[in-house]
Amino acid sequence: MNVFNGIFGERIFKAATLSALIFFILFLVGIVVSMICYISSDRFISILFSKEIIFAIKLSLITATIAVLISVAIGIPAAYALSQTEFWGKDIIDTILDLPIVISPIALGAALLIFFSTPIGSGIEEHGIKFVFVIPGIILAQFVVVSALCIRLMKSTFDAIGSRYEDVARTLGCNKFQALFKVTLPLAKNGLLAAGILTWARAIGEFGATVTLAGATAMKTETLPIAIFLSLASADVEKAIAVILILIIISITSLFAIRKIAGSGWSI
Amino acid sequence: MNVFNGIFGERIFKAATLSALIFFILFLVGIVVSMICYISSDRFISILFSKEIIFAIKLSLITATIAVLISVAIGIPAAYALSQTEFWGKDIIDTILDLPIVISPIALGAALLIFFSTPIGSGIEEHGIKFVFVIPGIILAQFVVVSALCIRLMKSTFDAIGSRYEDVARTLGCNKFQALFKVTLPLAKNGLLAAGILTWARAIGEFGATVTLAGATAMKTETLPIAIFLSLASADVEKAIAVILILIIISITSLFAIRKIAGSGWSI
Amino acid sequence: MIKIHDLDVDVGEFHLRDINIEIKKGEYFVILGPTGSGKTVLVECMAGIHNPCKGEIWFNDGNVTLLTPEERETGYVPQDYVLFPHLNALENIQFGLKIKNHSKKEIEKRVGEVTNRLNIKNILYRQNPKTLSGGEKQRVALARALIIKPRLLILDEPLSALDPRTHEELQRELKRIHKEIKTTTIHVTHDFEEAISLGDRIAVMNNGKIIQIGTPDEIFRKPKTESVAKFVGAENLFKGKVIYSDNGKGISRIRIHGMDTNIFSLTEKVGAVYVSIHPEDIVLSEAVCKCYNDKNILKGKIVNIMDKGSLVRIIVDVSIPLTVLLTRRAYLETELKKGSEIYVIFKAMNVHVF
Amino acid sequence: MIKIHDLDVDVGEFHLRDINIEIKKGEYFVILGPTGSGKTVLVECMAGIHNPCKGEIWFNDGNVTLLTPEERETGYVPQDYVLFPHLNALENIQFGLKIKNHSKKEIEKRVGEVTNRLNIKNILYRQNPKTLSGGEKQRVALARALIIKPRLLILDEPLSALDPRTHEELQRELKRIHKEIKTTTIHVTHDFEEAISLGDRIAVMNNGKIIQIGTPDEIFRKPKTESVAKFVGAENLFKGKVIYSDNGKGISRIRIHGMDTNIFSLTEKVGAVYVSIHPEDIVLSEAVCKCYNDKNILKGKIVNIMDKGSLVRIIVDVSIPLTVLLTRRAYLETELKKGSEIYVIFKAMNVHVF
Amino acid sequence: IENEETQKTIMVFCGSASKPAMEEAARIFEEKTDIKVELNFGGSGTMLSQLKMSKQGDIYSSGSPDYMIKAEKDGVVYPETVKKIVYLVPAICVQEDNPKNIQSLEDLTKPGVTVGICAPESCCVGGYAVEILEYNNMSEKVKPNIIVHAESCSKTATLIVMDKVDAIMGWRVFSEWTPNDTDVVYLKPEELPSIAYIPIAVSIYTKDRKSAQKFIDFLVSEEGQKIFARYGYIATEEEARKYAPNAQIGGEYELPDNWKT
Ligand SMILES: Nc1ncnc2c1ncn2[C@@H]1O[C@H](COP(=O)(O)OP(=O)(O)OP(=O)(O)O)[C@@H](O)[C@H]1O
Ligand SMILES: Nc1ncnc2c1ncn2[C@@H]1O[C@H](COP(=O)(O)OP(=O)(O)OP(=O)(O)O)[C@@H](O)[C@H]1O
Ligand SMILES: [Mg+2]
Ligand SMILES: [Mg+2]
Repeated sequence: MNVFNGIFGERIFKAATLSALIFFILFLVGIVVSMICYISSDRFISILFSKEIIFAIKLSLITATIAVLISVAIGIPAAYALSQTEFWGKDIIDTILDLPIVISPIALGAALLIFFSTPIGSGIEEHGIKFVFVIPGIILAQFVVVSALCIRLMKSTFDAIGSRYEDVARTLGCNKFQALFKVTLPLAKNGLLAAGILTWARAIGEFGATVTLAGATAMKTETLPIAIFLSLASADVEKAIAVILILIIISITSLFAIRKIAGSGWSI
Repeated sequence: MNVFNGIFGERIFKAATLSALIFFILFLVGIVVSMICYISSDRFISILFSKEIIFAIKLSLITATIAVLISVAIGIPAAYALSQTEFWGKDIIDTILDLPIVISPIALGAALLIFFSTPIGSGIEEHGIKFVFVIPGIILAQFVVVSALCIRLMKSTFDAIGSRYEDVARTLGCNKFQALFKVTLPLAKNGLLAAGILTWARAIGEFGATVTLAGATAMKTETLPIAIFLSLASADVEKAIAVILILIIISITSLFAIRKIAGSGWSI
Repeated sequence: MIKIHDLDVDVGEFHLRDINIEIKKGEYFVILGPTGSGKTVLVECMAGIHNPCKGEIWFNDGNVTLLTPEERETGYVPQDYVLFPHLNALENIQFGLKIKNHSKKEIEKRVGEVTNRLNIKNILYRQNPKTLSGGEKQRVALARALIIKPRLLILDEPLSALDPRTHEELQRELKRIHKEIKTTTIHVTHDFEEAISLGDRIAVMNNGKIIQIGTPDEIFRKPKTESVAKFVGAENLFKGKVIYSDNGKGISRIRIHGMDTNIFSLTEKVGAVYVSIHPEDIVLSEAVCKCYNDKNILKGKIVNIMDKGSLVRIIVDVSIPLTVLLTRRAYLETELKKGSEIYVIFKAMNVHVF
Repeated sequence: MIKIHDLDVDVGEFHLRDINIEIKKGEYFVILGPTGSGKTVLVECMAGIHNPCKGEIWFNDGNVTLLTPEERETGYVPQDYVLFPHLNALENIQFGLKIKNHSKKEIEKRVGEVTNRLNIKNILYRQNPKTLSGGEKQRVALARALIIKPRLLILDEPLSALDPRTHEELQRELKRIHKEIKTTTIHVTHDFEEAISLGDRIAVMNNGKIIQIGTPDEIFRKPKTESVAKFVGAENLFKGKVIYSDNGKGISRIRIHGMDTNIFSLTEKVGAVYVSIHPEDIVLSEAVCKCYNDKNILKGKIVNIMDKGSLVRIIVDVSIPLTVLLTRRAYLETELKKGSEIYVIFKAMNVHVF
Repeated sequence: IENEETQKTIMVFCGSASKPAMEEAARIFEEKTDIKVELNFGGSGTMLSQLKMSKQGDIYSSGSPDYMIKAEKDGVVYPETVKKIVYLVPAICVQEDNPKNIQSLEDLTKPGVTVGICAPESCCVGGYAVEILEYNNMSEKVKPNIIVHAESCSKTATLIVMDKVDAIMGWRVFSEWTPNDTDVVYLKPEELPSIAYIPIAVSIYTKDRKSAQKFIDFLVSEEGQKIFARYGYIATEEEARKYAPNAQIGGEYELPDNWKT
């Protein structure tokens, strides 16, 4: 007999898988703790309540939320089409969807800047909304970075639900729109929520594309990640770390809260 | 009767969802095209075949692949534990897993740098592997950025498979390890592959953490995203765009190829 | 009422071919076939869920082939019920009416009617339909379909996967409901008993084709082909050859393939045929009794006795194995044992030849 | 062989309570119960998939309560087969042997044996087990369990969801295999016929409890409680009260609840009781025949005739509705019609009182 | 819209080498005038790229002369508006209290000393570091000790703050930014081939050249110079000359081939 059999083997197995998880988590916690050790709490408090950082917190929360809402609004129909509709060139579109994930955000920001200096882009800027170096640019940059991820995640939710419920709903008199709103979306809400959470997390930490498209102007386009960058740019490591910790605390508590609320009330 | 009913309504629906998808795709394509218009093909070719860029391509492909392999190796047991094992504090661990997604990569890189200057970190550097400013640093940076995403994606694959197949395998004489290797992993291979692909895409585009932890030393730690940044930082916009296009071409063709191969031979 | 004309449907690797069906208004029409024969695909095609690649479907003189499901007004009760998991039982039932913006009063009235009829008042507020038992789920799905007053009611294996008690109850209920509301109904099943006791007419499917349509009696007493006979459970089924055909009297003698057993029948067929004798048409006797020339009397030995609850199945070897059915009561009175020698007797008119 | 002692199991909201079972070596033991009664949970607990929160399980004098599934050597054929979708049929069957590193020759030998026995040689190389038909899947799952020569074979509803033809074939096969290999077998079902014709003994479950264990005859003829009787399909089941008990002769008279119908039986019970008469124990007669005092003779009117294939079910209203079963043949010879007046006759010894 | 007409706004693309002083100067300028100054910080080259790609912005200020020369060549600034704000003197920066006891350029060649420079192709202070090493014929000896090229000059300064290297080739002013973490080791005057300055100019994409010019005028005024002096920058040429009497001021430096990739 082999040691991996039986209850003993089961314990080894559990220990092995759990320890991989715990090793990983400890590594993350270790990094955070080593940052906490770096700064004094006085300095932390004074940074936290500075006008600049309060502005950055608000701006981050607002822009990330708007970017996620837009991603979800465009992402739901797009993911639905990708999941439930058959059309020519689907695998090509599937691959194009990887573009924003593959291109690093700074490059993506640069591409957006260039796009807005083309005739089409400057047309949009002049007659529609201005994006370059202003707050809508932050939202656009976050949207571009996170939307593809959001679509991918929502696609797998729709894949899991399948078309059976809709088919039956239609025999009961629903048209496609009603079937989507009355059946598929309510059924998908947990998955969509999870996708939204992950997307929001990614958006709130977005830096590269934001800084390139919207610039790093204090008190104007300064989100928390840009505040981190600006602190590092003046070699103020302590402030940078304080802002990193603020970012962590704010987003982790928001995420935990969303999960808890969602977990209790929303489950199917 | 309402216009959304019947075959006409179905067409409107299809058009609406597809157009969201196509709008999004066209936007991405538009961005790429506006970049292509910016550079001449001669310059592109000469940049593509420069020693520096060939080095960067190789380094990017190798480091991203290694980072993904490590993520998968640690991620599989971690995701398995998260999906199939019940333990206290699971929701806390679940939230901690969002850390690397929330913190922007530059901040993550800074955090890693700080970590390696603590006693534990410098211990690892001196008696184990050196990470700071060398190639292993690139891999570590990419690993930290992508692994949480990888674990999340693999967790949902394991969630979907459930424990039923393993239970039956165990009545046939498998211990937990055999059940994992002979049953769950083969069943999960499509999902793991998809997770691997998305993770790889994210790793190859990783810039912020890499540049902070491993530096931007040409011909030493210069991956494609760093080459893009260095070009931008030397105000050579044309070269930057050329490298962005190279990054896009290389990763999109690799991803397309992986999907095709996987789609044909691997499907369950 | 419903006319299906030369329908071909492809789903994935599976094909329905040459489907022709006519169903009369108010008829209870059963589709019978083994697992995987395409019954569900066919009814889903009527409901508008699958699109045919050839052929037409007409409802009441209207061509519905190109209509979407919501325009067809069928009430579909799927095999797996497909209750909406985000709604409670009541909301599931109201679903179709709410979609059509019926007034609150109207909805309440109809819900009252249908829940009364189906006797499900007590489970209406159960939050998660997954916790309903199989029978309850089935009733809710049925109520959900009935409430929209469909032109055609489609029931896909509504009774399978229920324990026999619930099965029987619901079967009785279906009969009663159909009598009351008289909606044209299509009922899919793979159970003969269900088909016989419910169906006005039955269509037998196999491998994506309809192989026979007829009244229950036609199907079970006169299967047109071997596969129908085999499927509908013609137990004593043998290959044979007509060796003597006396057309005048209508009596012919059939030699069972590879044996020298002869069986009399009333067929006018010649050449190679199939023969089947229903087990309940065979009488067991301890002695040869007074016999007419249209009777088959064969001597044999009991090789097996199987207790099947209220019925006992006895296999008698008369060079060919014949299955005979007795009620348990009859069996207990006879003192039959394995190995007993016995005569089997059956009328020539009960020998089915095809 | 197997002893289950005071077992309590919790899975989610569901609880098994006070399970006590003893199974003899080589026995064919059936667990019978309605949907959701916990049959699957119980057998999975024996296989080691669920952990009990109280009580013990012994195999052959060894306490296995704390052993993992791989240490128990049970052959488990799950309700939904759970064939490994990444392996073909053959690889599925070899799975357990390959895990234990048996020699190639040994594996080949055993595969040969088991595939011969189950007659599945022709589908071994089918790549995707999902394309197998229900019956084929079932055989592959059975082969996969048999090949490891388990100490205990567990079959969870192996025959449900099969069409009746396949159902009958496989049932016969299970009986044959058990006769040949004599492995102790537990068979879960909700079908009485299956239970009777296969089981050496039957345990009836409901709501997570075992409510009766006994031979088929005991269960079906002498259900201990109303719920067993109802579940095992005691069709003519009535509430009544013993109004006259003649202990000397053992004959008592029971008045049916709310009626003035009296029924004679051999019970010694007094007070409120349940009465059940099996439909096949009732004789129909056009006239009152010579009768002894232990016979019940009631006059009634036929209110319904239901054709159930080879059987015909006749409901006779004798102030209470009595169900009577006839073979189709008997029925055709009697010319009974709805509305006919008729006598129903049954022996006092066939009136089951509890 | 009305607000936009009354409130003038200029956008400055600014290399982060001047960040602390520039922020204060902008604040004071805003108080004095009704012109709002938006400062966008980043690497000098990155800022130039952003200016070129977006075709927006009123003022460009790089961290050292070479990017301004490049900007003039690319025609994105008005050459006649180029002004020097302050001077930058290259120096070696070391960790607090100089644990490796580095006293001269020579000491950077010692085995075991780790050195960081800024990426020479893209970053101003990197180019100056290479020029100094080449000028003193030490580049081959120091090269093995250079373990990292940082991607921007602020990152280079951060290397010392986080104790990642023993010494960096940076600006003297780095030690003024983080006086508690960084010590400075001056180079000998004859070792310095050139000194740098922070230039500023009006971009051709400006939509309000007058306001832009006003801000530049403010920076080079006495008041502006005082602010920079407060942050440790060298405001006048004479003061800069103290560190390197013979050095060339600014000028383009062509990276030698052995440093190119
Ligand atoms: N959407 C689909 N795509 C591909 N194949 C399908 C699809 N739906 C059904 N099939 C296939 O069509 C065949 C017939 O399926 P169908 O569900 O109609 O059988 P059925 O007669 O209803 O059987 P059962 O009695 O098991 O319900 C099966 O082989 C099935 O695998
Ligand atoms: N893993 C589980 N977690 C929670 N509840 C469960 C689990 N497994 C089974 N149950 C619940 O336990 C109850 C009994 O289930 P079980 O599968 O044992 O019934 P069964 O008697 O096998 O029924 P069937 O005839 O339908 O197979 C059901 O209500 C079921 O929902
Ligand atoms: Mg079906
Ligand atoms: Mg079960």
